[in-house]
Amino acid sequence: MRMKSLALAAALSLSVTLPAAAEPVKVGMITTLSGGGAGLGIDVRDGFMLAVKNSGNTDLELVVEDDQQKPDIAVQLADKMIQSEKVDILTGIIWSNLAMAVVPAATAQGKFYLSPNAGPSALAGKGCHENYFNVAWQNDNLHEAAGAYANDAGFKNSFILAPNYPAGKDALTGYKRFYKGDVAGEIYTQLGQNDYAAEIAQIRASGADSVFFFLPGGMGIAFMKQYAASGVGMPLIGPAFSFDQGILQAVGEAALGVKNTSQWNKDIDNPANKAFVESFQAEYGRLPSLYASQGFDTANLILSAMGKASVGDADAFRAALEEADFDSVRGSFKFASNHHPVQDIYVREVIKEGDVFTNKIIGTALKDHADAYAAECKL
Amino acid sequence: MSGAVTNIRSGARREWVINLVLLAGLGLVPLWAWFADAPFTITLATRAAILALAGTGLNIALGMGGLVSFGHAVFFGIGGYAMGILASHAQNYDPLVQWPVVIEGTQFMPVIWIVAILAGAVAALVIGALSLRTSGVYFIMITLAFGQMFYYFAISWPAYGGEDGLAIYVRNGFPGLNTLDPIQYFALCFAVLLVVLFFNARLIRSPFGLALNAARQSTQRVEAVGMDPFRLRLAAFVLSGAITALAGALFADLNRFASPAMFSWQLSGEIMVFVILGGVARLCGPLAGAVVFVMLEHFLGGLSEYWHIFLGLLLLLVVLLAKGGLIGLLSGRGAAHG
Amino acid sequence: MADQHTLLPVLEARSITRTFAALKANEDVSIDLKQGEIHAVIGPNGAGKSTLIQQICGTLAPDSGEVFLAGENITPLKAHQRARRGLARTFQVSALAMEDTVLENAVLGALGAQSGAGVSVMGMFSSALGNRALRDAAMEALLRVGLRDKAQVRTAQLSHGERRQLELAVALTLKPKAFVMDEPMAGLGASGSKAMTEFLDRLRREAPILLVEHDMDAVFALADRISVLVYGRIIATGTVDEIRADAGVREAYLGEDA
Amino acid sequence: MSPILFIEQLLNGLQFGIMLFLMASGLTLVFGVMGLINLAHGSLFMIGAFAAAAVAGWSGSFLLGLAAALAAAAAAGVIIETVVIRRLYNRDHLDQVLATFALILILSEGTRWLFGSFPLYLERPSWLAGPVTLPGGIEYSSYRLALIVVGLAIAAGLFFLVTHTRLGDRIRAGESDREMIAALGVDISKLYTIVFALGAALAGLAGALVGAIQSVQVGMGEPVLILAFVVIVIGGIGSIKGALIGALLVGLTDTLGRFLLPILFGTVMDPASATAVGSALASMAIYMLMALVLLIRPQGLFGGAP
Repeated sequence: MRMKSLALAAALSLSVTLPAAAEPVKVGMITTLSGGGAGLGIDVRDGFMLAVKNSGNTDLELVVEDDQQKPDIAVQLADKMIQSEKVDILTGIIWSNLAMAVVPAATAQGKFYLSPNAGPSALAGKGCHENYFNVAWQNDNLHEAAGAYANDAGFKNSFILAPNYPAGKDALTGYKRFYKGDVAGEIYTQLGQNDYAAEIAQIRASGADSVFFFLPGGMGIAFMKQYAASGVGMPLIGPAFSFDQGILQAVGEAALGVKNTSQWNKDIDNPANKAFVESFQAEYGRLPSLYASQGFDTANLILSAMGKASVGDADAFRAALEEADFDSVRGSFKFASNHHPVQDIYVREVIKEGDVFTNKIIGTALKDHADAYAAECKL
Repeated sequence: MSGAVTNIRSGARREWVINLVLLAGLGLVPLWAWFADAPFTITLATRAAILALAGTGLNIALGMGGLVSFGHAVFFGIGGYAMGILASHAQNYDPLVQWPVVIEGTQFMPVIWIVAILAGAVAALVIGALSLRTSGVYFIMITLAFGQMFYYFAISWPAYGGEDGLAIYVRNGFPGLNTLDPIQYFALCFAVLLVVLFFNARLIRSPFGLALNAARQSTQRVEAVGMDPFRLRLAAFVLSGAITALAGALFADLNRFASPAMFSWQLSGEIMVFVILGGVARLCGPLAGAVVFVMLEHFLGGLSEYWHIFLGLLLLLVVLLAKGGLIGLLSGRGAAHG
Repeated sequence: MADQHTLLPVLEARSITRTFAALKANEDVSIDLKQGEIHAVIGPNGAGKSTLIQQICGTLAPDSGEVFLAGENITPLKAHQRARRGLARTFQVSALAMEDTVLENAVLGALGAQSGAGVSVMGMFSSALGNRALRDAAMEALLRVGLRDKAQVRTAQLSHGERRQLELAVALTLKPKAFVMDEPMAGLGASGSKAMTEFLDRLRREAPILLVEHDMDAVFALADRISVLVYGRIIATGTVDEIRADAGVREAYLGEDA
Repeated sequence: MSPILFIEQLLNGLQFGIMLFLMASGLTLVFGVMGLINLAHGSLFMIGAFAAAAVAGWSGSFLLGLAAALAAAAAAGVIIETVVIRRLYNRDHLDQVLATFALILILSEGTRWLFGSFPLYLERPSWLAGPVTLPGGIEYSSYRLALIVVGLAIAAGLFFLVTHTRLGDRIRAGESDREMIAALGVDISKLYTIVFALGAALAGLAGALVGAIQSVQVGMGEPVLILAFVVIVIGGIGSIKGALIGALLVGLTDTLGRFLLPILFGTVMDPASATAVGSALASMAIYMLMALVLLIRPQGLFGGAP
C-alpha cells in the first residue's frame, strides 16, 4: 500500500495552460502495485501521474494505494480514502471483480469514480450511476471489435475460448454478438490455467479457420507460446490485453503477426498521442502500454473538468466530466448516456521494431462504437 | 517443584492481564477514533476483530486439537457466501428456493449468522470426516487441497457472480442498530468476538476441552480411557469451521462483498499466521495476531511495496525464536504446549 | 487354583496371529486371564509381547484370532470401545498428557468412566475440574497411588516412576474389568518396584491383571500364572514353579536373560 | 471425437503428469528423509524458471538456461536449508508450515523486487520449436514430446539413484530410521542438505522446462505446489513410485476431465452451459480423485501406515 502524494514543484507551473481551478481536487487511486498483476496498475499510475505532471496543475492531489489485487483490501482502501483521506474522486482499479466490490458503495456515498480499466457490464447497464464514468471501455468492447474484424477478414468458422469466470463469459458473448460465422468450438478454461495442450488439441481437431481467445496475463503468454509450438497454424484473434507492451516481450516470436483489437496504439496519429508517447518514454524509459494510455486519459479528463467546475458542486462537475473536453490520446472520444466511451476500435498487428515487439494499426474494426448495455441504463 | 507451580500460575496470571489489556485496547481505540472522527481507524479495528474471530475458530482445531488445517479459508468463504447469497436474494426480491416451500433471502443478520454457522459446520463435518482419516502432513496437504477445490468452484460457478463475487449494496441489518455506522458495526463484531471468546474460555476448561487437549498430546491416552479421538477431533473441527464461517459472514458484511478470494489458500495461510503470531492455543493469541497483522498491513504497507518480505521475515523470526508467539513472549510462558 | 480353571475367563485371546511382512510377530497365541489373578507374560525382547498387547487392546488388528472380554467377542471393536467395556491399559512408554497437570490426567480417566463422556453439549459448557464427582474420583485414585500431593504439578515435571504411578491412577479411575499393564516396573528403582509390587498384589482383588514385565523378581513374586512368549509363540504357560522347572523355557529364555 | 485427438490428449496428460512428478518427487523425498513439509518448494520452481529466463535471455542458449536453473535452484536450496530449514527438523509440522509460508512471502516478493512485475520471456529452443508427426499421423509438439522423454529419463535416474547408489542407501536408511544412519557414522546434516538441494534442483528444472511453454512470473509456483500435494496424498508420502503414479493419475485426470466432461455434459444440455458446467466440474476433478483415494486408502496408494 504505497502512498504517494504528488506535490508538484512550482517550476512546472510555467507550462500551465488551464485556467486555475476554483478549489483543489483530491484523487484517490486504488490500484494493483504488488503481486502478479502489478504491471497493469503501475502503468495506470504512471500514465496518470505523467498527465498531471505535463499539465503542471498543482491543484490535483493524488493519493495512491496498492490493493494487492484483493477485493477485500480494495474495499478497505476505498473506505480509508473516503473516510480518512476525504478524497473527491476515486479511480485506478484494474480488475472487474474489484470494481464490483468498490464502485457501487463509493458512488452511493456521493464520490465520483472514474474507471481507467475495468468496465463490467453490470455497471454499464442496470447498475449504472451518475457518478460513475468509464474512461477505458466496457468489458465487451474489444471482443465485439474482434468479432467484427473476423467478419471483415472473411472468417467463417471460429474456435473461441476464455477462462471460466464472468469476464471470460462476457468476452465470448461479446465476440459472438458481432461475429456472423459459425462457432467450431467453445471452451471455458480454468482461471489461472497455464497449460493449454488439451485445448490446442481440440482446436487442431475442430476444423476451424480462426481462433478467438481472451486469456489475460500469464494465461495468454502460455497459450500463445504453446499454440505456436503446436504447429496449428490457424490465425489468432484476441483483444489487446494479451498483446500489450508490457506482456508482449514475454510472448516473443509466438505473437508475431497476430491481429488484436484495441482502442489505442502508440502509432495513432494525433498530437496528444505523440506527446504522450514521447514524454512517457522520456519519463520512465519504456514504451507506454494501453493501461498507461488509459491512466493518462483519465487524469486529463479530471483536469479538463477541474478547469470548468468546482468539484464541490457535484452537478456542475459531473456535467463537465460528461463533456469529455480533453485531447484524448485515442483521438475522438465522447461519453454515451451511460458514461461509457464512444470511440473507434482498431485492429492491430504484432510486429517487431528492432529488438522490441510492438503493435501497428492495420485498420479500424468499429467506428464510434458504444456498448450494448447503454439502453438498460436509466441515466 | 512448587517453584515451577508458582511459575505456571504467575505466567497464567500475566497472560490474563495481557488478554484484558488487549481486549480493552481493541474496544477503546475505536471509541477514541469515534470521538476524534477517524472512522477508518474504526474500520481497521473491526477488521482486526473479525479476523481475530476467524483465528479463534481455527485455534480450536489448531491449538486445542493439534489439527493443522491449511484450509480454513473454506469456512471463511462459506460464511461470506452464506451472507452474500441470502442478502442478494433478499435485495433482488428473488426467493432462494421456490419448491417445495418458498424460502426467501434475508438481510437480517441473526438469521444470516445462523445459516453461516450451520453451513460452515456441515462443510467442516464432510471435509473433517474425510481428512481426519489421516494425520500429520497428510492432513495439512488435504485441507489445503480441499480449500483449492472450493476456490475453483467459487470462481467458475456462474450463479453467484463467479470471480466477480457478490456485492451487497447495503449492509445487513441488526435490530436496534444502524449497522452502516462504523462504530455500531464495530460494537456488534466486538460483542460477537467477546461472546465467542467467553465460550472458548469455557470450552478449554470443559470435559470436551480436557479430552481434546489430551487427544492432541496422546491419541493412545484418550483411547485408553474409552474416548474416540476421531470423534473428538471431528467435533473440534466442526466447531472450528462454524466459528470461522461466522467470521466470514461478518467479514463479508464489513466489505458488503463476498468473493472467491475468501476461499484462497493465501487466506488460509493468513488465518494461520494470526494464530501463530499471537500464540497457539492461547485464548487471545489469535486476537493479538490479528491486531498485529492488521497494523503491519497498514503501516508496513505504507512504507514499501515489498512489505511482504518484512512480514515474511517477522514471521520467520517468530517461528524460529519465539515459540509461544507474542503472548508467550509477553507473559514469559514459553510454548503453550510441547 | 483348580476351581478357578472352571470359571469363565475375564479376558481371553484365542489363536492370535499377526505377521509383519515376513516376520511372524505372533503365531497362534492363546492366553486368558481369570478373575482375581495376575497372569504375567514374559519373553526376550522382540518376542512379540507388545504386539500381543496391542492386539488385545485394539490398537492393532490381528490377521486371525479373536479377543473376548467377559464373554463378549471384542475383536471387531476399536481401542476406545474396548476401554469403554472395561479393559484398562497402562503403557510401556507413558502415554500421558504431558502438558496437563497430574489432576487433569486423572480427571480425564474419571471422565472416560462416565457414560457418554467426550462429545456432548454439556461436555462443552461445564467445567471439567469444577465437577465434584469427577474431581473426587480422580483424587481418590491419586491418593491410592501416592500422587495426591502432586495433583497440581505439570505431568512433564514428574519423574519416570511418578509417571508410572499416574498411568496406574488413570487406569484405576476407569474401574475396569481387567487391567493390561505393559512393564509398570520399568524405571521405578528398587523401592519403587517394591511399592508397586505390593500395590499390584492388592489390586488383583479388584480386577485381574495381564502383566507384561521384564523385572523377574516382580514377576515371580506376583504372578499366579506365567506365559512365556518366544519368537511370537507361547512355549509354556503355568505357575511360577512349573515355569521355573520347564526345560524349554530355561533353554530359550532364562538361559540367556535370567 | 477421433482416436487421434484422444491419443493426443493422453500424451498431454502424460506430459502434464511427468512435470508434476518432478515437483512431487522432490517434496516427497524431503518429507521421507527429513520429515519436513516444505511449502516453499513452489518458490524453488519459480527460481528455476526465472534463472533460466535470465540466463537464456542473456546468452541466447536454452541449454545454458537449463543449467542455470538447476544451479540456481540447487544453490537456493542449499542456502535455504542451511539458514532456515535446518532449524525446523525437530519442530512440529505447524512450525514447518509457518516458516516455509514465510519463505514463500520472502522469495516471491524478493523475486519481484529483482525482476520486476512483468512476466519474463523464456522460449523453447529453436530445434524443438515445431511439431513432429508421430506414427499414426498424430501431429504433436516436439517440445512436449521432449519433456515426456526428459521427465521419464529423470524418473528412471531417480529410481536408480535411490535403489543402486550409496546416496540412495542413505536416503532409504534415513527414511526408515534416522538415528540408525547417524549411528552408522553418516554425516546427517550433509545428507539432509544434499537431499534438499536435489529436491530443489528437480523443482527448478521443472520450472525452467515448463517456463518455456508457460509464462515466467511471480506466483507461478504455488498452484503447481498444491497440485504436487494432491499427487503426494494420492501416491503416498515418501514413496517415489507413489509420486510417479500419483502424478500420472493427476495429469491424466485433469487433462481428460477438461476435455471429456464438457463433451459429456454436451449430450444432455446446450453447448454453452455444458462447457461452463463441464469445466467447473473439471477444475474439481483431481480433488474428487483425491477424496476417493482417501476413502479407500487413507495412506495413499503406495504409502505405509499414515
